[in-house]
Amino acid sequence: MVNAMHEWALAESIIMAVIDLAKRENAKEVVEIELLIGGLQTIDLEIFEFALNELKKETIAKNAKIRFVKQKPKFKCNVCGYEWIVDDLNKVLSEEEIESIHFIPELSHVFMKCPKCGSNDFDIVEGRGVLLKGVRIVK
Amino acid sequence: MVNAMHEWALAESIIMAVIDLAKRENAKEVVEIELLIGGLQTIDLEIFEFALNELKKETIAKNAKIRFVKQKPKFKCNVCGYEWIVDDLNKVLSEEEIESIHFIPELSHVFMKCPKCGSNDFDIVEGRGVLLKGVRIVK
Amino acid sequence: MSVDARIYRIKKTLGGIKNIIGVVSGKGGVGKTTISAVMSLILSVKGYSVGLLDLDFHGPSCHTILGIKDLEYEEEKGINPYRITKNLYFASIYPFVKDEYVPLRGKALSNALIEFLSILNWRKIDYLIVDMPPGMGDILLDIVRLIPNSKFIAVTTNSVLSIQTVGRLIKFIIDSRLELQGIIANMIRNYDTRARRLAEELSVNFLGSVPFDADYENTIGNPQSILGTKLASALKEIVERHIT
Amino acid sequence: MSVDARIYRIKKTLGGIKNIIGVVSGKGGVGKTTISAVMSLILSVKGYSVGLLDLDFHGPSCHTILGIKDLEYEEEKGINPYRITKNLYFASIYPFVKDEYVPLRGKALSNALIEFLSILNWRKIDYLIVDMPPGMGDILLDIVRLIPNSKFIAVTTNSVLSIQTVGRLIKFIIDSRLELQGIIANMIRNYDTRARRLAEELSVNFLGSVPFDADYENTIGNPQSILGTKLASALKEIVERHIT
Ligand SMILES: Nc1ncnc2c1ncn2[C@@H]1O[C@H](COP(=O)(O)OP(=O)(O)O)[C@@H](O)[C@H]1O
Ligand SMILES: Nc1ncnc2c1ncn2[C@@H]1O[C@H](COP(=O)(O)OP(=O)(O)O)[C@@H](O)[C@H]1O
Ligand SMILES: [Mg+2]
Ligand SMILES: [Mg+2]
Ligand SMILES: [Mg+2]
Ligand SMILES: [Mg+2]
Ligand code: NI
Ligand code: NI
Ligand SMILES: [Zn+2]
Ligand SMILES: [Zn+2]
Repeated sequence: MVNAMHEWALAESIIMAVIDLAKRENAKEVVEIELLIGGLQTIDLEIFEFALNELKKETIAKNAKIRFVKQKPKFKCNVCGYEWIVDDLNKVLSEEEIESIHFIPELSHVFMKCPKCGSNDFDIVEGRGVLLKGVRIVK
Repeated sequence: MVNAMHEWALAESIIMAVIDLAKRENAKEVVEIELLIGGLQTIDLEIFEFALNELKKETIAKNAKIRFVKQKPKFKCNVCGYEWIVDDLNKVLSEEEIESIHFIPELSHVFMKCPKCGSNDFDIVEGRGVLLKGVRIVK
Repeated sequence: MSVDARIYRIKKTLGGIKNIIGVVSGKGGVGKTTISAVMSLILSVKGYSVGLLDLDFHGPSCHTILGIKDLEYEEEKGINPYRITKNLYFASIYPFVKDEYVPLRGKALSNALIEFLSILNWRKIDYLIVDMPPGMGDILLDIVRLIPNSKFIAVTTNSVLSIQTVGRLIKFIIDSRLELQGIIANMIRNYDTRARRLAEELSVNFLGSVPFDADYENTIGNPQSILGTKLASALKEIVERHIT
Repeated sequence: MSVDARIYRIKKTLGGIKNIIGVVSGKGGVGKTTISAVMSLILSVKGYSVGLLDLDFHGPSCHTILGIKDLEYEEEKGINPYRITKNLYFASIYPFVKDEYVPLRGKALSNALIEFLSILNWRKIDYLIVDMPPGMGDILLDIVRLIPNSKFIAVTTNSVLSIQTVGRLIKFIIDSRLELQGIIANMIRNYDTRARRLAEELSVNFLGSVPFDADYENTIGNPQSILGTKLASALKEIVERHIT
């Protein structure tokens, strides 16, 4: 059910943060919200966008343009130093694993290993998930 | 006793790393070693330099010029966001505490608190201790 | 931009909870998980609405005590804690990881915690009991940072090894100006003197002792039987006297 | 520059040690510290040169078992582990922090570990016993990363809660292609069946059982008395059969 999906929670965090930031800056209006969309979290962007638009209604951000910057998940191994990008999670993970990572991206440490040395001890360098990158306001 | 001080261990790490890096690059000679000297560790720079010079004798780095870049310890609180620099550790720490931090800089979390909110939960942003910043070689 | 948006939703979803109680010790194996789980059962049987949150991501085990095998979360603009009974809710990373190992460094642990807290939907419950991992790392520091109104119960055995580690932790709680409800001495065989002395020395409440109960192990996984143990009776008295 | 120079000296100073054995469990309170400390005593009494390294930075306690109060390190182009007897060496962050609490996030924990390892001067000893903290965080991951030739002994009690957490950890050790010497079942009252079954299921050695020893607590702090306990006798047998 589209209206129940957890993307709503992610959107709610973003809108609450944007409103608070705007208020603290004494903004008249929020004109743009820039969001990083990391591919590891595999969010449903359509639903996420729908939720953002619903939630910003009747707020200081109601007219804000939302810009998404997509980022592929990139990892770096702490053991051997190898860096890699995953283009398609479906090639290395089961549906169930992708679902767990969808809720908590750090669980990629449970289900993924460094392709070179086999270690779970890597860093998620970029492309983790949803991130508030910038807010443009007018005062 | 100058010849026993633990600065020798720090110097040994540096020289071993420099030699290995130089070898892996097939260098003929190391001409410069740049070191960051973070103030939190309060090393005895004279002894440290003496040790470096002794240890690089008869190595590929024997003629290397050593450059020190000093850095004051800077902290950022994870709770309230406050950032601060400590100019003189003696003003906020006992001699014994400085000594513990001298051996393991992270023990500053045991003996220091955020000046604004009182939390031990801060990051050492810079000025932690000795760090190999760069090596200049000729091939 | 260094604002973590997730923290806003965490404050909101936890904002409606009357009492958030972290069960801590610094020391492992003293009974934090046991006391968290059994205390939650006791409170819920008494009619309070209760949440139990397992934050031991490296070794989640509340679900084992409660005998829950196939829990799945329902999505509802976030995820709803699993409803065990009509007034007992439960959240753990267990359904996501099952029996796989969970090797997470501190930074990842912290990020996982914040993500998890930010997508959970807690009702306006009376108690949220938080089962904390051992140590004084990212999970403890983040709970202190993100939920400054949480209260704590420190658990210790009567062994010197436990006493000294719990002592460190309690000093941290006090210095951080957080509310410590008191100390529970667990797995007591004959004496609880060291635990009582620790409470006295640090001027904190001694909430009571829970005996070592050899029969308890066989009730693990069966809440009804757990409630009949000597362990549960002792904990019930503590709950009645100090928590409700 | 992303080279950590300290790692070079760590490899060098640990390079002369014949056996590096990490005592692990994932689970807290199962006896890792007890077994690490008592095993070190046993090995040293047998004449081996032994180092004991306490890596539980959040709650160091090996020194308490060994009854060492005023240890100070000697500087010798680094720091020398504290010499307890002529062939037993000891290192811990305890002398630096005393009874203060040590609230370190993972990143700091990792950095402290690397710094400590890089300034210690270990002799060419026969055994280095490493007392590991609970969990699967920075300390475990760094030991695995920095000392790939270390061997491990997993400790568990016979409780389901311990078994499942130790099970996770052992799978991690196996998947990481590290050498697991086997499992020790500790604090055994009647049965060690679950621990034995775990060893069988995972095809790892069952090294033996150490009984729950009610008299042990009173010997803590007195190595001579510790060596006379039933706990030490059982551990001695295991050491003789599987470690030496
Ligand atoms: N009062 C008690 N009597 C008997 N066994 C107990 C008691 N409290 C805890 N235990 C057992 O002790 C072990 C450690 O308890 P646990 O709750 O896992 O501790 P922690 O969460 O602090 O690591 C478990 O095997 C548990 O079943
Ligand atoms: N075989 C045993 N018999 C009796 N008590 C034990 C035994 N092994 C450990 N203990 C006690 O159990 C508690 C936990 O042991 P500890 O070594 O601190 O575990 P860990 O290092 O795994 O947290 C301590 O109080 C210790 O004295
Ligand atoms: Mg898998
Ligand atoms: Mg002080
Ligand atoms: Mg627990
Ligand atoms: Mg221990
Ligand atoms: Ni979703
Ligand atoms: Ni020094
Ligand atoms: Zn790798
Ligand atoms: Zn602060």
